[in-house]
Amino acid sequence: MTLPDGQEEEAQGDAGAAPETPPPAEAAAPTPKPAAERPARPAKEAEPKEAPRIPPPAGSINEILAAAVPGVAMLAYMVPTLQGEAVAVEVGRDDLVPVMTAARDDKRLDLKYLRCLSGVDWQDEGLEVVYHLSSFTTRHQLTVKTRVTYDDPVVPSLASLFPAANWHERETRDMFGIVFDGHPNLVPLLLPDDMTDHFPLRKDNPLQEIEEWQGENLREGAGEGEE
Amino acid sequence: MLLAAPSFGISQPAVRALLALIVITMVMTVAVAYATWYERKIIARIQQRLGPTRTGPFGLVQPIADMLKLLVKEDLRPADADPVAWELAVFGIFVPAFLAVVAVPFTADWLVSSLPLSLLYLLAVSGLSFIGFLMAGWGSNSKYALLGGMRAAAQLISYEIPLILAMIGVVMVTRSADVYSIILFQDRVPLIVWQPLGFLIFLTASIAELERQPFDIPTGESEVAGGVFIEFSGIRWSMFQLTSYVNMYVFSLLGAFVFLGGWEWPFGRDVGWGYQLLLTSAKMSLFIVFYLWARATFPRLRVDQLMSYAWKVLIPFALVQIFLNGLFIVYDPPYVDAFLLVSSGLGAAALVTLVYQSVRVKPRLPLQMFSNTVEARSVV
Amino acid sequence: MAEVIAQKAPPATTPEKQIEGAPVVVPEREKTGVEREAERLTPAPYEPGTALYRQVLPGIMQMPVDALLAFARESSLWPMTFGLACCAIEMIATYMPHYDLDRFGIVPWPSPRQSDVMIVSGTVTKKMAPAVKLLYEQMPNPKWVIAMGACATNGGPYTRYDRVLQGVDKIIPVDVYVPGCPPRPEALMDGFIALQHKIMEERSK
Amino acid sequence: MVAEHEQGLDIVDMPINMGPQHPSTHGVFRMVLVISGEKVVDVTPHIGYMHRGGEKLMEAMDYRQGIGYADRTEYLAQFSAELGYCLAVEKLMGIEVPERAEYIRIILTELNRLSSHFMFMGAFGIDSGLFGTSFTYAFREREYIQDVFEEVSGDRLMYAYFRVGGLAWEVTDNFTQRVHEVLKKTQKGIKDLDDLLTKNEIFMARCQNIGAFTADRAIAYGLSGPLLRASGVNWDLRRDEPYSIYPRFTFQIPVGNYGDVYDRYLVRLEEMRQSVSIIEQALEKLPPEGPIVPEKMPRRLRTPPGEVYAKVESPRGEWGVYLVSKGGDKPYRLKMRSPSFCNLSALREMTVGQFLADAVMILGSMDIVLCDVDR
Repeated sequence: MTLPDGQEEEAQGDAGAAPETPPPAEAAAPTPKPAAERPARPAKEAEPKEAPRIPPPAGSINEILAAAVPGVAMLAYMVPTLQGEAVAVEVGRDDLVPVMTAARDDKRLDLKYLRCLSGVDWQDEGLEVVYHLSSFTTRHQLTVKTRVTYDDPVVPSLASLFPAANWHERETRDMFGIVFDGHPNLVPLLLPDDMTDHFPLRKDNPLQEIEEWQGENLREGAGEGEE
Repeated sequence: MLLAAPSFGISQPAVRALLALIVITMVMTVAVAYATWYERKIIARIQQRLGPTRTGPFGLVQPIADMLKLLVKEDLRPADADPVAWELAVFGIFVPAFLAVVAVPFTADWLVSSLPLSLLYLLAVSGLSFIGFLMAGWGSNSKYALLGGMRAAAQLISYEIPLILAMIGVVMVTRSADVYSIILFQDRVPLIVWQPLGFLIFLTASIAELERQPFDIPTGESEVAGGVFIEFSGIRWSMFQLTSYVNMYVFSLLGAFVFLGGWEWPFGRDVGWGYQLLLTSAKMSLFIVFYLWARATFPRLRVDQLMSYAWKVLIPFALVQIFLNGLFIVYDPPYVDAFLLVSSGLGAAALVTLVYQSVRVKPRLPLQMFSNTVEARSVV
Repeated sequence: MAEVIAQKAPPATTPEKQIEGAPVVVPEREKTGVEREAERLTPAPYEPGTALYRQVLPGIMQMPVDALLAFARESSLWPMTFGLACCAIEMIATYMPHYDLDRFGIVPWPSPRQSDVMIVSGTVTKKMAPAVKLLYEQMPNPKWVIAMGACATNGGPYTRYDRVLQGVDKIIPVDVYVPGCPPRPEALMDGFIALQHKIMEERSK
Repeated sequence: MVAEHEQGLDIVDMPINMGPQHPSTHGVFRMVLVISGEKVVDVTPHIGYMHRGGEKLMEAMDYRQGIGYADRTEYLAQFSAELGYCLAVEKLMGIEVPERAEYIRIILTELNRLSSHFMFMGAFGIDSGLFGTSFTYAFREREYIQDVFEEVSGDRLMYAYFRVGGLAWEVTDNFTQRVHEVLKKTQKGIKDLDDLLTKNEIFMARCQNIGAFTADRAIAYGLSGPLLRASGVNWDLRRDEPYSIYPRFTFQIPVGNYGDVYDRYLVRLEEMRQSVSIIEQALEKLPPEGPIVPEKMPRRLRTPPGEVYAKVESPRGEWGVYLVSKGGDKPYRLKMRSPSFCNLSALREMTVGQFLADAVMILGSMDIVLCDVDR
C-alpha cells in the first residue's frame, strides 16, 4: 500500500500540470522534470477547469431561504448527490449565523439535522467551511459554504445552534486552523492539548519521509538478534 | 484430621492440632492451585473453548507453571503506596480464610478441632476479610483501588447479615450451633427440604461473600478494571487469588454440610471415611460448579441494585423465615416438619417471583416496525 | 487553557529601552507544539531485571532452576488487554473459540501489574506514545513486547503521516515482530510460539 | 462538641480517569469522569489517540489505492465504507455499475452488518459483566461469516474487494450455497445471543431506562443509525435516501420508544434479523452470470472537477464521504463523516447523572469504532 517513490513523483508532477490552465505563477510543478525525458503524451482534450455552476430550477429551497433571510447575497447552484441533485448555497462569513438560524427554525425548511461540517483548503483561494444540512420532515437537503482568507481564518461558531457542530468545529480548527469564535470550548480535539500551531491537513504540510532503519540503539543487540 | 484416627496415638492434643494444620495447609494449597485449573477448564467448556491443554496432559501442569512464574515476578510497590496498609492487606485477607478451615469437619473423625459453636465461629471468621480489602484498596493509593475497596466493604458487610439470619433459621430447627451435630441431625432428611427459603438466601449471600460474578463489583473487570488488586503484582497478587478460592471451598463445604447433609445423609456415619469423603466432595462440587456456571453466564449487578437487593429483599425474607420457624417450634403442631416445609417453600416461591417481577413492573412497549416500501412520515 | 487565537509565528517581543552594555537577551523562541511533543517521545529506558533467585543462591543448581523457571514463564504468558486499532480485532479473534490462545496458558489481564507480555496491536500515534511508554514501565520485570501488525512494526500504511510514530520500537524495545496488516490469528499464535522459544533460549533474565 | 469546620463535611468530587487502556473503552478512548460517590457529575471525553491521517493519505493516493484506507478507517463494517467510497467516485465519474455487481455488493454489505452487530453483542456482554461468554458465542458466528469473506476477497478483515465501477474479481462459484449455509448458522447464533441476554433479569435491570435520549436531542446532536432509531426517529438511509438497489427489497425498520440502552440493544438485534431476510431476497434475485465491471472502464480513473456527498447506512449510522475533486486521478479533499464521531459527541449529555457502571454501559451501547472516530 505504501506509495512506491518513483510512481509518486510522476503522479505528483502529472496531477499538478493537468487540470489548471497553467498561469506561470502556478506552473512551478514540484519536480521540474525536463520535458524531453518524459515520454510525449498524446495531447489531452482540454478538461473543464471548474465544475459548471448550474443555477437551481425555480421553486427550489434557496428561494425559500432567500425569502426567509432578505438582503443576503447568496450564490446558489446545484450539487450532485446519490439521489440526484441538491442545492448548494455560498454565503458570506458574517451573515452565516442568520442564514443558519433561518434554515433551522423556518417551518417550510426545518433543516434541523447538521450532517457534516468539513473544512477544505483551496490553497490560494483561501479556506472554505462546508455545512451539510438536511431535514427529516420536509426531506430537503442543503449545503452551505463560506470562504475565509488565510490571514484572517475566523468563522462564527454554530455550536449554540447545532450541538452537533461542537466537535466538528474543534476538529476543523485542529486540522485547518479555522478559528470558530463563540465556540464554548475550542481546545484541541484530535491533536495533543498543547499543539495549537500545527495544522496537519493543510496542503502546505508535507507527508513525512519513511525512515530507513528504526529502533537500532534502543537495546544493545536488539537489532542484530544475537544469541 | 488423619492423625486424629486412633492408629496414630500421638497423645498431646497441641502437637496433633499442629500437624493437622500443616496437612490442611498443604492440601488446601494444592486444592486451590487446581481450582484455578478446573475453573479455566469448565468456563472454557461453557464458552465452547478448550482451556489450557498445551502445558502437560490436559493442561495439568498449568497451575504449577502459573504459581512458579508469579513466584519469581518482580515485586513492585507503587512509590506513594501506604507501606503498612499495603503489606498487611495480603495477610488481612489471607488469614481469615485459613482460620475458617480449622473448624470444618471434613469427615466424621477428620477435623482439626471440634468446637461446640463451630457454625458461629465460621461465620464470624469469614466476616473478617473485608478489613483486608479496605487495607488493599486504601494502601495502593490508586483511585480504582479505593473505589474497589469501598465497594468491597459495603458489599461484604451488607451480605453478612442475610447469611447469618439464614443460619439462625437452621440453628432454630436443629437446636445446636455445632456443624457436627447439625450434620448428625440430618441423618433422615437433609435440611434443604425443611428450609428451602433459608437455602436460597444462603446461596445468594454466599456468592456475594465470595464476590463472584453476579456480585463481583469490587473487582469488576469492565468498570474498575481489577479493582482492589490493581496495584498488586507477582506473589502478592496470587495470594489474593488463593484466598478467593479457599473462601469458595469453605462456603461450598458449609453449604454442603448445613443444607445437603454432608457425609451423613444417605449412608450414615459408620460407612468408613473413604465414602464419607467422596460424598462430601460430591456435594461440595455441586456448589462449586454452580459458582463457576454463574460466573460464566450472569452479567454484573450495579452497586445500588446490589445493596437494595440485600437490604430490601434478602433480610426481610430471612426475618420472615425466622418468624415462621419460631412460630412452629414454639407451638409444636403435630406435623411440624410438614408445616416447616410448606411455609419455607412458599417463602422461596415468593422470593423467586419477586425477583422475576422486579424487572417487569412497568410493561415496555415493543419496538415499532416500519416497512421500507411505504414512504413513512418520520415520528418526530 | 491553551490560548484561543492561533498565531502563525510567536509574537516578536517589542524591544523596550535597550540598556547599553547589557547582554542582548535573545527571547528564547517559544517551542512549537511539534518540538514539545518530540521531547515526550524519548525511548523508555530498558534495564534487564536481575533475577531474584540468582542473588539468593548464586552458583548452586544454576542450570536446572533457570530451565524450570523459563518453562514456567513461557507456558503462562499473560498479555494485557490493550488493543489499539484494527489488529485488536484479530487479537480478540485469537482469544475466541476458533483459535483459543487459552490453550497456551495465555489469559488477558486488565492491569499492567499482572501481565508479562504487551501486545502492541495497531498504529502508535504520537499522542498515544507516552501512554504506551507509561504502560510498559508499569509492568513488572520479566516483560516482553510483541509488535503486532505492520503499523506497530514501522507505521504500516499510515507511515507517511507526520502524526504517526514509525514503529513502536522507537519508544519501547520489541521482542517479536508479527508481520501482516492485520496479521491472521495463526500469525499471532506463531508470534507467541516464537516468543516462547526466545524465552527458553534467553534464560538469563 | 463537634468543631465548626468539621460539621460541614463536604463531599469532594473525585475525578477518575478511564484511560486510553481500559477493558471497556473499546480501544484507545479516554474519558475523565468526575464522580461524587457513585454518581457521575461530569464527563470529558478525550479522543485523538488513534488519529492517523486517513484523509490526508487518501489525498496522496489515486482512486484505486484509496479503497484500502476506507477499510482501515471503519474496520468493523469495511464493506459499508468501501461502498460509500465507490458510490461517491462513481457518481462523480457517472459510471453505471452492472446488475450482478450491485447484488453481490448488497449481499456482502449486509453480511458485514451481521458480523459487525455480532461484534457489538460480544463487546456489550463484556461491558455488562459477562465473563466473555457473549464474546465467544458472537465470535463463533463471526468466524463463519469471515470465512465467506475470505473465500470471496482473500482477506479476513481488510477486503478491498469493491472497486470503482463494480468488483475486483468474480466471486467463487459456490458463493450462493456458502452464503445459505452461513445464514442458517447466523440465525442459530442470533437465537443463542437472544436467549443469553435479552430476557436475563440482571441484564434488563442494568440496561432499562439508562442513558435515555429524546428524539429532538438526538437530531440536534447529529446522531445516526441505531442510536437515532432507538430514540424514536424513523430514519434509515436505505429507505429514506435510497442508494444502490435497496428499493428492490422489502424489509422492516425497527424503531424504539424510550431511547435507552435496552432499546439500542433491541434495535440492533432486530436489524440483524432484517439483514438476514435482505440477504435471502438478494440471493434469489442474484443474476447467475453477467459482467461485474462495466466494459468501457478508463485505464486511469480521472474524475471531472466537482464535489459529491455520498452517504451509506453503516451498522453504526450514516457513514458519509464528502469528495471534492479538482480533476485528475486524486481526490483534492476527502472528508469521511464517521457515525461514531457524531454519536460520541453526545456521550456527555447521556452520562451525566447516571452511575459509574452505567457510564460503561452507555459507552458500550454506542458501539463506537475508535479508528472511525479519529480517522
